[in-house]
Amino acid sequence: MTALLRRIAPQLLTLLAVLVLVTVFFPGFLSVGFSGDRLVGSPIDVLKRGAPVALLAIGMTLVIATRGIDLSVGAVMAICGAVAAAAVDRGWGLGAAIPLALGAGLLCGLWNGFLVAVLRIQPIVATLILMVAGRGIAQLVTAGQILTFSDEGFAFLGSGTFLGLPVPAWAWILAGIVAGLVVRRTALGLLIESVGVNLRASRLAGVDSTVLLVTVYMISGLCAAVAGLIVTGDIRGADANNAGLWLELDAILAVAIGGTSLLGGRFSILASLIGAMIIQSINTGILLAGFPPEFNLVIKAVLVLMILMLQSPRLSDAARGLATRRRRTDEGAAAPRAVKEAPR
Amino acid sequence: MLLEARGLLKRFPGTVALDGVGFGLAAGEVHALLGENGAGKSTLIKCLTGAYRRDGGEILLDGQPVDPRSTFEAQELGIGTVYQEVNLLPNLTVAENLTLGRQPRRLGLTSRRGMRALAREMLAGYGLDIDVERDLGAYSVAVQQIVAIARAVHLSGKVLILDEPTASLDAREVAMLFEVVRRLRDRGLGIVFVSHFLDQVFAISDRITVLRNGRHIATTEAATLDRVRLINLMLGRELEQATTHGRTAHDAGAEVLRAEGLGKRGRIAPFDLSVRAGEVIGMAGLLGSGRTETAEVLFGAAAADSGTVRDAKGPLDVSTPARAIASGFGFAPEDRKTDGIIGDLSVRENIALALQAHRGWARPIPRAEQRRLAEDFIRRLDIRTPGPEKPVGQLSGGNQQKVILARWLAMNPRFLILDEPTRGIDVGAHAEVLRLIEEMVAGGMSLLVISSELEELVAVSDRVIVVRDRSHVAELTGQEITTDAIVRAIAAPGANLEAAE
Amino acid sequence: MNLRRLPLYATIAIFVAAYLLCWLQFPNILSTRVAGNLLTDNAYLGIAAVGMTIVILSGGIDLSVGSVIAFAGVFIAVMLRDTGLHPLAVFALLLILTTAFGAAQGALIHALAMPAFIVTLAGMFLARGIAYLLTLDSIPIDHPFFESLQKAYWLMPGKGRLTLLGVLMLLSVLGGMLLAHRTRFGTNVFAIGGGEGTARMMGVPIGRTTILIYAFSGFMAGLAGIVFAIYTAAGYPLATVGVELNAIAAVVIGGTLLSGGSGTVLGTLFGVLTMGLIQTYIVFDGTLSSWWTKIVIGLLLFLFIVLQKGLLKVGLSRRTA
Amino acid sequence: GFSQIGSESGWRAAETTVTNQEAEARGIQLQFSDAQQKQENQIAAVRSFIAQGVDAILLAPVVATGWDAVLEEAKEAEIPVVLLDRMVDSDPSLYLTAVGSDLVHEGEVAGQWLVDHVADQPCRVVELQGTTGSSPAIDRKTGFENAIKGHDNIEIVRSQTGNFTRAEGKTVMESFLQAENGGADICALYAHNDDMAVGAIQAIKEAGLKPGEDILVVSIDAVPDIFQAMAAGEANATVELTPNMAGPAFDALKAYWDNGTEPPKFIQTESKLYTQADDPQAEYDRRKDLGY
Ligand SMILES: Nc1ncnc2c1ncn2[C@@H]1O[C@H](COP(=O)(O)OP(=O)(O)OP(=O)(O)O)[C@@H](O)[C@H]1O
Ligand SMILES: Nc1ncnc2c1ncn2[C@@H]1O[C@H](COP(=O)(O)OP(=O)(O)OP(=O)(O)O)[C@@H](O)[C@H]1O
Ligand SMILES: [Mg+2]
Ligand SMILES: [Mg+2]
Repeated sequence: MTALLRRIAPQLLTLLAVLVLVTVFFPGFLSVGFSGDRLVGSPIDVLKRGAPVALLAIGMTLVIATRGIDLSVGAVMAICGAVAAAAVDRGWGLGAAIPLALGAGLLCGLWNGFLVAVLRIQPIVATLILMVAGRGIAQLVTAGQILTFSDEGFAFLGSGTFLGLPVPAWAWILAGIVAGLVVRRTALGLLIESVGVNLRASRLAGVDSTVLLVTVYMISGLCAAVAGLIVTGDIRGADANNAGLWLELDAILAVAIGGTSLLGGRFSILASLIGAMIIQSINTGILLAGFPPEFNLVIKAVLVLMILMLQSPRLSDAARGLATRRRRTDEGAAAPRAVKEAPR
Repeated sequence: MLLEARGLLKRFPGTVALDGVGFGLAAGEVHALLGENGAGKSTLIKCLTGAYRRDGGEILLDGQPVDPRSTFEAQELGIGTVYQEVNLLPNLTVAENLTLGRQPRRLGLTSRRGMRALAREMLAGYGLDIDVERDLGAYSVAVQQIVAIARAVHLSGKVLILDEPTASLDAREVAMLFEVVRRLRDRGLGIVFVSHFLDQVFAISDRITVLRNGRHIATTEAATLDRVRLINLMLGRELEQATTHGRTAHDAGAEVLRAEGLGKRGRIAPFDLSVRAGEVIGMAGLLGSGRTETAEVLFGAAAADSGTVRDAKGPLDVSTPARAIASGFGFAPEDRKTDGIIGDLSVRENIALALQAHRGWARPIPRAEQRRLAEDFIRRLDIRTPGPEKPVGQLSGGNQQKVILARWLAMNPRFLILDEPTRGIDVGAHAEVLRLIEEMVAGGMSLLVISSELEELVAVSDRVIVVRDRSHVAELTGQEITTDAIVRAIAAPGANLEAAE
Repeated sequence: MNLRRLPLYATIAIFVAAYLLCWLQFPNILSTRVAGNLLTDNAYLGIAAVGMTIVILSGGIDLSVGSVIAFAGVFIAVMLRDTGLHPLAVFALLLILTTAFGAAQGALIHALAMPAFIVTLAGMFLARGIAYLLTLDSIPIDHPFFESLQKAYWLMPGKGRLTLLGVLMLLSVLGGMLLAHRTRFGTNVFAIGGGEGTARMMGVPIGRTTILIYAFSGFMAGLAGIVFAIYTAAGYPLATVGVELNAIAAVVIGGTLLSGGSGTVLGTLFGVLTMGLIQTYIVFDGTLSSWWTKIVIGLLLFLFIVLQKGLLKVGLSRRTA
Repeated sequence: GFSQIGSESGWRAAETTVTNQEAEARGIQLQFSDAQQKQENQIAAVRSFIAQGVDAILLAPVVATGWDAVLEEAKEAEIPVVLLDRMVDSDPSLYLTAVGSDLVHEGEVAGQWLVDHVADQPCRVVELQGTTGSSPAIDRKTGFENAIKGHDNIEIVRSQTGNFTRAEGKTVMESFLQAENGGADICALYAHNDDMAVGAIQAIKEAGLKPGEDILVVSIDAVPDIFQAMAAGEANATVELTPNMAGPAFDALKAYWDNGTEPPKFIQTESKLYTQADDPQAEYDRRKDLGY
């Protein structure tokens, strides 16, 4: 437990700092109230709006832990949203739409996994293929239009409320818990990390890396499918062009802010989820603060850079070194330089 | 003193790797640095050469305080180093590796021809005639080791440091290396030599410094020291029994496995192999002769394109490592850094990995169970680690080797392949590994042991297979197994060609 | 001949084969006109991809190039509009800026041990954000010097135009080849790509090299920005979105390993031309709807990579056999 | 040859459909190229149209600048170019004609509607901008501001980009509502396109307010979905941007080929205002199959 806390402490502190910062610019930010039987307020908005990135970050964490990357998740969101909307549009009902969409997500994941694990194409390029083609497939499904529907059940997925909380918030929290349990209560987490650190050695130790990699990309596809359902339900229409556009970058950013190395290995889904909330707090904060939109990107870039710098292992090493140096000099001893091993 | 260290201090989280170590290297001497696995030899070297920042102490070169902050600066100071794990780049050509940072240039551009000439010149004297324009990765560990040495020699204006340079060399190459080292010593260089092969230590060194647990224990003239005392100094205790030759004769058990016509085109010619219960098969051959290939084909690491493997019950599937493991195989590979350890994972996880992979992801080994397993092996194999949660990449080389052995012992396979199991292991652990091998065999496990140390092979094997030119050429059994016989079999007609190559 | 050139040969072979296939379908495609267009239209991409190749060879990645190109265009346009500076002076200023920008990214990557992907992702936001701050509009550039640059070409037989921009790209590739394969810096780049820890132990100055690598990429992105500005005679903050991904794809199609340490700059040229060929083919075909365009691009990308893998495998097994 | 920008919005898809229909009706063979929102692709496409020797080029330019060189090449090859829906900064002699609407004018029509509708009531307006830096976003903003200039009772209090998408329209509207006292302080919403307005309408509804009454909604494009919203009383007005730019273009080309008539340099399409009074349901039915 304490180990877990220590692991996510930097992320929690960063989240706190971002929240404080936003509150400075928009004082009402932290207020949460009831409107009827549901909670409203910016923090709730963050929980809800952060859902797509948070969901993607779950799958992305696992993919990155295997030393991969999945650029296709945004396009997969669009495909799955389009499939679900098309199914509902044809009157097949939600009972068919959801399994179809999830199936489409799994299929996309299977394709990515096949390219990476069997054909051994480098993950960035392998998933770039679906990133490009996927949006085309989504448009093929919607015939280039925004496929609007009026199924209340589907809309509920995107904008409904359950026990006071928005459904999307429930979705990512539950998905996070399920994924966390599956990964840590089984040996999946260990095997994923082992493959991510040293694929060759893992294979030689009998780890079936092919199945594992395919699984991981399929999980990522599944997460993207759920995210796709949510954004589609939210606007009551499948927007093949824009659903999930560039969200893969936010998801990767969330994982990085969550402290999982892009070189694979040790990962923490919880930390990635906090990372997603940090990003969403920034996004929502920018919207609320009322700057002109041309400032959005610069603000985001500067904040992200600052966050990453603060979390950088080197910087904390140096800070610690500085502290020890001061102590040493206080003791009157010669000041040795800061320890810098920086294993990369 | 040419190079001197005073009161060196280096801490890692949970360990004090160097605790006020002093070390002095004179010009024109070969100074052996000895100690158990994890004693701090490599750390001392890395601190001396700027690869690690030290936490305290000072370094003097020619009496002047120096403070190399990077290996680059150390090189500029005239210190050339071969680190323990071969530190060369497989993706560069041999010539590029050799000349990196000092490429000859013409008109501001590096000159291919100049590089080639310089590389050839650097390699002259090692009896290695290889194509310097090929990627280094295409060559075996041994060749890479020699290239690393040649590079370090070239860089060392004053000091040459060799951290276990002979771990994967065979006798002929060792002799050649020593030739070079003596020449350099006579030129007035100071040479630091780390090795676990005591014979080599006595053969080459003038003085010996012993480290234990990060502390300086003793520095003496090599001539005044005998083997037993040296071991006592290193271990801080008596080694119970130095293993002597001669394996107690076994009753040959029933045949448990049989490979027929197994081979892979371009890698290893088809071979037959019959394995009996509780038998140790040794495998000898020159570097690059195809021993590792044999093992890889047997284990499915490189899928065979001909032949079958079967046991009493029928054919076995060994087309991938996972399937081979399911068939009761195990394989501790030669290159532990790239093929063995999962660096960032803990000792516990590394030990449990094969077992876990075999059980499948859905049936996790409970954490407590894993811990027990790990602690058990840490005790039994005397793995020096602060605890089972330490990332294995931070252990010393020999201890990493033990962790990999533990991984396979935990599996309790019926047929275990050990490729150079004692590479980089200290005397104490060496004896320990040999004892373990005895124990495993007594428990009914069959072993295939690949080793460049012929004495070791003689000591443990019931049968020795000699490999030459990518095919199995001879088999020695029982009384035939002597170092001489093996050497003769290896050097049979045609082998000279191979050696000259 | 050399094993490490195999991916390069595979790339070239596939490009040639593909070109011939296209020719069978559309004989027009083998005109110097199309060839000239291929060079001109992809000049900015090719130049950026040369910088990207160096970065990828070192095992890094630079996501900021697309934004830097856009920034460059906007910067040039604004400077030419608002100051009396000669375009050449503006170019020099711009190259200094983008090189410094790249160097700063490299410094962050090295000093803070942060992954390049993330640092340059932030750089991507930042560069475009600054472009927005400079202007929201697209600003035309109507400097006479610009026009002469744009119109500088050599008419090849068959009415194809070998433009200054195309030549500039070819020169960049040449420069990149020399830099990567014939300098100490280049070998250091390969060394870092092969293993940073090992390279450090071998005495490669990691910090300096890393900073130089990203500075070079920044410089090339700036140069690509100049070319793009000449090409379109305008600065537009929304331009060249996603070009970094095209550049990465081109580098990889060109046979360079994303994990670093292996590849060629010449291969990147063919990667770029292959991407351009795909684009040209689709336009020539002219029956594809928006979505089929995307799907076909994806499929062709897939086809190229798989073919290349296949060729490599065949080549390798022939070698070992 | 027809070089289309892409298919980034429903409107764009409709334009493509209508162009194809118009071409088919006239027996014209259309080479279609989709530029995926990238000018560089468009330039390449126009170049290869020239290389292929098409009879005429329809170009929907993604951005106004940077066309001189290719247009000159087209001119040299004696291929007439007709610009669709957006203008370019080049010399008018380089193209035959341009068919399009006046983006600034659209904004003005929308603004004027609001001015007329609220009369002298004070009105705090929130604005959903298009993609930052795109010309519709800039011009429609300018036009709207022109229209409300001099009417001090109307004030734009918040303005953010919704990137022309429904999802971001909704997200941004949510934060507007959040920031403006739960929406109680907002009198009207002006969206640069209908898609964002549709998203925003959902946000308003979810916040418990009535779009069209509590918050007036005016937007631009006249896509089918906004008529549905108008029919339900949830949107108030939209300004039409017709997707049929190709019809006039083909007519102009035909006239040019038949008897050399030089068309005017700019053929402006009508920016018609639709309100709830214009039988939105009928408009919806009329448009829904156009491929929006
Ligand atoms: N990077 C590191 N991080 C943490 N601990 C380390 C690191 N490198 C070495 N150690 C620890 O320092 C101690 C000394 O290790 P070192 O590698 O110097 O041993 P050695 O004498 O070279 O052993 P061997 O003979 O096995 O090579 C060991 O306990 C090891 O676990
Ligand atoms: N002296 C050499 N010259 C050229 N190539 C060599 C040489 N030594 C080894 N190789 C190459 O290295 C590769 C690895 O050989 P392999 O590992 O099978 O040998 P081995 O018998 O297991 O020897 P060891 O395990 O002692 O290195 C082979 O492909 C071989 O071509
Ligand atoms: Mg060591
Ligand atoms: Mg071997």
